[in-house]
Amino acid sequence: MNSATTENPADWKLPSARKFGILTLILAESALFTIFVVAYLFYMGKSLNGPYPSEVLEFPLLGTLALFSSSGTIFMAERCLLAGNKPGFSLWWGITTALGIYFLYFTGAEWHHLIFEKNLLISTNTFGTTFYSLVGLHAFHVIVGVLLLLGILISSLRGRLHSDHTEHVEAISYYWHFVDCIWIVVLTVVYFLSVRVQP
Amino acid sequence: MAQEIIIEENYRMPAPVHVGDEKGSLTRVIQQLVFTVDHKKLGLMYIAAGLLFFVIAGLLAGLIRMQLAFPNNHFLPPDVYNQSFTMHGTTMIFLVGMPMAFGFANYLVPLMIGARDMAFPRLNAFGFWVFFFSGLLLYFSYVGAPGLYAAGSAPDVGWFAYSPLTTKAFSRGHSTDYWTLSLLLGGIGSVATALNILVTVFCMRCPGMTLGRLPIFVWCMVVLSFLVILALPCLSACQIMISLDRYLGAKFFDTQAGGDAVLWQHFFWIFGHPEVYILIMPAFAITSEVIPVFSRKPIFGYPVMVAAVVAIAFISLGVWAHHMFCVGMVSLANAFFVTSTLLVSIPTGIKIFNWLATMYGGKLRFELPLIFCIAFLFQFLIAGLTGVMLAVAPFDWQLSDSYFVVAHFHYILIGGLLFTIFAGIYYWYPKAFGKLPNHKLGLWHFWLFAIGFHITFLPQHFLGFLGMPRRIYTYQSDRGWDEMNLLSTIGVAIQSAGILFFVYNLIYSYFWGKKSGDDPWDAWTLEWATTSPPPEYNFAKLPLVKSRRPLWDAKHPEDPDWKHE
Amino acid sequence: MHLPAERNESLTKKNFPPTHFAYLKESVLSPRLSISGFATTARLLFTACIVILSTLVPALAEQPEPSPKPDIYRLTDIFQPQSRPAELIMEPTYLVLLICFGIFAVVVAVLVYVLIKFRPRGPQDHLEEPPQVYGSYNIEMAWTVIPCLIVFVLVLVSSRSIVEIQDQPMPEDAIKIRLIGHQWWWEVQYPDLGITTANEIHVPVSSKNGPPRPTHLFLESADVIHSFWVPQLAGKTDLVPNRLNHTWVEPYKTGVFVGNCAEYCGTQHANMLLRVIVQTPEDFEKWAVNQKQLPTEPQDALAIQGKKDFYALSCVNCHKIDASPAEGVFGPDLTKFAVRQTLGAGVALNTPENLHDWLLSPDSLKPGCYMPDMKLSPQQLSSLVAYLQTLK
Amino acid sequence: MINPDSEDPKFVEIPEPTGWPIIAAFGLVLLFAGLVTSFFITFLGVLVCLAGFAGWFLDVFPHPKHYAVPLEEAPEPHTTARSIKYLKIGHLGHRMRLPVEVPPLMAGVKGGIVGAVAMAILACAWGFFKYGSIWYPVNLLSAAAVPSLAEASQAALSQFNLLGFIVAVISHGSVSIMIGLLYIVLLPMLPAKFEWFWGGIMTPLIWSGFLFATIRFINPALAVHVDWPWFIVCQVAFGMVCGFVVFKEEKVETMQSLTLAAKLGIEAPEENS
Repeated sequence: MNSATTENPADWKLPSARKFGILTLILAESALFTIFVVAYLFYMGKSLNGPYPSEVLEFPLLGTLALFSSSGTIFMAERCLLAGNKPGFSLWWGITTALGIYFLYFTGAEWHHLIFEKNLLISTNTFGTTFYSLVGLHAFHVIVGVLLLLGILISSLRGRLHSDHTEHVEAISYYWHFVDCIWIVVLTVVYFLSVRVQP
Repeated sequence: MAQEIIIEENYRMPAPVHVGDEKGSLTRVIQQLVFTVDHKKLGLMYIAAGLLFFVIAGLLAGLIRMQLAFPNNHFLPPDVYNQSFTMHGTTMIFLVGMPMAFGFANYLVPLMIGARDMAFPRLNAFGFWVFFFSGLLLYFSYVGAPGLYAAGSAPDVGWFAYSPLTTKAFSRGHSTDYWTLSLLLGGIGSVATALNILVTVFCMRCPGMTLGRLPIFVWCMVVLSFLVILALPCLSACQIMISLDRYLGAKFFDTQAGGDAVLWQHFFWIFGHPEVYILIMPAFAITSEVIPVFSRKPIFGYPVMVAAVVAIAFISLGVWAHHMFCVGMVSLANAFFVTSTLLVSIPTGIKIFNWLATMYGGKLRFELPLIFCIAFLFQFLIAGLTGVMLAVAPFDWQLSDSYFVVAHFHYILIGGLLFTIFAGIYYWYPKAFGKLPNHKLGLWHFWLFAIGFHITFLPQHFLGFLGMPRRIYTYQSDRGWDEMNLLSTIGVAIQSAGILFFVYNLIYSYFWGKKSGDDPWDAWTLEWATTSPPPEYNFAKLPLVKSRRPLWDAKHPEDPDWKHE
Repeated sequence: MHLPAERNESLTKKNFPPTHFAYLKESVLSPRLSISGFATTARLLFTACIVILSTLVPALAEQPEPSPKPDIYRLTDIFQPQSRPAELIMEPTYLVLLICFGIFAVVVAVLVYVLIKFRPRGPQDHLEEPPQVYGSYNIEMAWTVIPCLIVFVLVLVSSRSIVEIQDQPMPEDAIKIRLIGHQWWWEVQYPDLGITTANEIHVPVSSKNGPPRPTHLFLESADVIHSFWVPQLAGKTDLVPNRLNHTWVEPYKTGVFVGNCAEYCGTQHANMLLRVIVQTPEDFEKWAVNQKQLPTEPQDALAIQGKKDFYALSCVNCHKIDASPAEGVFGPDLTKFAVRQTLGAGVALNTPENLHDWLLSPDSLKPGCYMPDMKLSPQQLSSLVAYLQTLK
Repeated sequence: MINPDSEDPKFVEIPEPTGWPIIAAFGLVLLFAGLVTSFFITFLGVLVCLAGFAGWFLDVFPHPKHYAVPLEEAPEPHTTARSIKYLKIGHLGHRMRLPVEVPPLMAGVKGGIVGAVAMAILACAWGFFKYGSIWYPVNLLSAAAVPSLAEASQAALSQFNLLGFIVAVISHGSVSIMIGLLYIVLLPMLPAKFEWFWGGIMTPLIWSGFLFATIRFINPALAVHVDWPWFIVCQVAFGMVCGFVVFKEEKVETMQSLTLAAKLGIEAPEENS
């Protein structure tokens, strides 16, 4: 390791604290989600009474589409920001925010349907318990994400976003991609697997 | 990190020059502590809060031991006893062990890696206050509803809170909610602080401080933070589930509605066992700094030591069910967890041997930190070996949930962790306050505490052999447990006397201690490169590091380390 | 069913030592020290410590004559197994103890050697730094490989032992018991024999030479998690709600073996005691036959009045007595109550005085237990005690 | 230690003290405390918490607030009065990991495997000649972990048992490789010229002694059925073969004149060697 003697401090490069921080946060959140996903899988098909997933769950096509496409739009927004195209950034970022809000609306509608028409409450059976807690936890993360997106959107529209905020924007986009990835897991476990398991 | 430097013409708050050296009225000091975002102040506040809670939990332990001193004792009613051991365990783990670790990490990690502060100083303050308030919330249960009678509604379900004892049916009122909510809150603070430590180490190192040159202390803190990041969210998930059960009638652990009681145990111990290694990490960290400096040799086998810590953390994520050998898992699962648990003993053994080898051939200086670390080696050895015994599932069927387990983990957490915390406090006391701790008082503290400790906990191994289960508030006089329980209680009194000496030493040395100078121990890591106590900005100029022992290089320009590493 | 005469009185609540000081003296000089095995050694050791500490007694009393073999084993010493599973546990136990003591001796010897050999010498000693050694591949390899070998052996042995104990096949003729944990008492059912009792498990003795006579227990819980632990007979197995666990015992000695609930289960976890009464096959048979019969009808007037009171009061809501209006399931089955040795899951001996106190105020004998204070009048108390005494 | 590139600043920027984090934390705790007291407190907590986070946000956006602290005198340069006691310069190099030669791991692995084969052949031969079955010793070995074999009869032990075979191969192989690894460390430390005696005979005898003492706990079946002379012959065969392979593979320099601690590498060799 004698190269140390010739090391130039000017060459000393370390990762960005914000990006590293958000990745660490994502790691922690993954651990949190893992437990809820495991709980869901564990109780899959073990409800003592109905309603069962296969009876009440419908594939959330529109919500899924909205969430997945928002990952693309946020990517476009980032590209615009790096290219210095501020109006383009605001536009794409705005679309992302709108898609996030639509997803929340969609989930809200789904829950309304389940609660008031299908009589599935969190206290109904273990399916209700694990379903609402897992999907709810994800929805909570979407809410936080949407708040962050809104914050950036407002700053951007007010012209307060500078080039040294690219790291903030990137960090938030990491988080948004993570929320998306979690949705893939939730989708697989809840809407693909559990509706196929007979009680 | 590319902010332009904004020097305001007239800044608002004149800064105190040295941390721990604030002048002015009490209100001003408090004001500065409340508003501070300085990692050193926050670190000291973490340690101070940890000591405060330590004393409270110690008093609870005293109550427990007084109740158990004699058979058929009526000193405490069963409810109060159950609340006492629940609060004792919860406090010691979440409000003493982890804050102490975070306190040391906060104070030392930026100094050791040559940084000016933590990566996110405000988040750091937030983390501390969330932890502190969560402790207050937990203790508010004593005075919260339904009132002061019957000791309020302090949690009484044990720190592990096995379901279904925590469901509404078996735990009425809000006592379990206090436990749940306070731990959920504390979890947020812990994750915030751990994240901060990780980011600081990976993104804020001074030039030349490569990962291969990090002090082992910092490595241990990195591993600790990773474990917190991975394990604490599992606990938070548990708390969310249990809160949903209790508030919204969810069925996670409702055994009447198809819920599974063992699932809670799995989830809890997935957090709970890494937690044990989170708690012992500071012990590894401090010992790995103290032993080399007071043996005057570099740590023996640095790469292996780092690899061992990482391996311990990695394996610790896969051993949780050794807490559950009795719940009736299939034999294959039992055998698997025996294997993974025994595997942990390999890197742990390597660490002990390497510490011994570090001392071998050195020139030992029996200062207070080294004395405490030697005691740590001895006690941690015992704790490790009793751990190996517990890992052998058939033996565990006899020993688990007996006093043998109590003795085992008190040897780890007191004989291991607490002794090194004392070593660390004595070692870095000059750093924080510029005064040397009093050696004579320290020796009194050491001997009283060590003797009291062994008198308290050694007999508990034998109580376990004699079939005394844990968490019983009383026992009948013909079970053969009488003498050893009495002895155990006597030991607590001796330990308390030791703690008095310790507290007195802290105060005495602060006011009347000998001035230490900047580098009293002739040490090698970067925290000693600045003044003691350090200025708010830590280093006027960020240092340039070329080896694992930067100060050795500075002190021995004729034979620096970097030529040989 | 006879009560073991020996030292029963010490179990009653009235036997608190008059003062702690006197108690200490009593315990130090107690003839109970004579029970052999590990317990004695440990107790002697610690008794000696107390003697030194308190300077109560000039010298430790000499070992008294060994008392006749007690048939109630309250010293739940895991190193004196009296049953096959407990003996099987001892195999890996002695191995791991041996290994651990070996490692302990070696490491402590090295530590002491290092502390002495490299201690500071003379005032000038600290002016020189020792040679700076960074590490050694050789020795580090050695102390990685050797623990690996040890771990490997331990894994093999524990795996064998786990399977041997846990997956023990159940013979056709084994006694089967359904043990149900309640807060804070044990319900014992013999499904094949049609017997229900509480807090006491009667099992036949087995022998090492003859055909084995194991008893298999199926563990369930009515509320929270409990754990079955009779140290001299078997290791712990939890009683988990919604789950059927299994363990077995095969005792080699007759007598009463004491155990505890070993998983924290709430307020009275401490007083959830369990007794396993190991009997000769003939005694066991006799007991089982008696358990299946209806209780004897009360003869004297007081007891007859007690029976009426029992049916009139709300006792019947929680307790069951065969062929009577008492059909409760929340409390222990009282059909053969008078045969049992203890009250309240072992909190006191089943004597008329203790029964009186228990009915008068369950909460003062076992604070927090679910048996309510029935606010009984003195007449009701004495009649109930008389009646319950007849349930044989 | 001195960073040559940094110029001499007069001020250092540090983050400004702020009350918002504690306010946010307090809001959070109120939010939770409300759940055990009154929902009014939760409501209050939400407000305080939002205020705290908003204030915090304004602290760091658009730029984190800093203030400048004047620098003080730099600390004394670090010196020490201690001199260094050097390792012997020249022979082994000074201040290095000891010993300088790194033993080749592969030699140990190879030695272990070859030794294992030799030992297995001998053991199976014993089984074949004495009981007419080469599976007999295999089953005996695996009885350490397989309870059905531990209680099996003579006849059953002579039968092929798949689980027993797997367990035996794994345990024999891994233990042999570990011993092989120990050999590459051990052999250089043994007295020169008689390595074959110390490594090939004495060491196997020593571990056979350990096994003799503990075998009834480790493997009761083996303890009952074992033929000790043959057992020891097998061990010695392993020791000789493994030691030979390790030696062939890498002629390791022995360190005859060094102390034991120096051979182990935990102490520096001081005098001429």
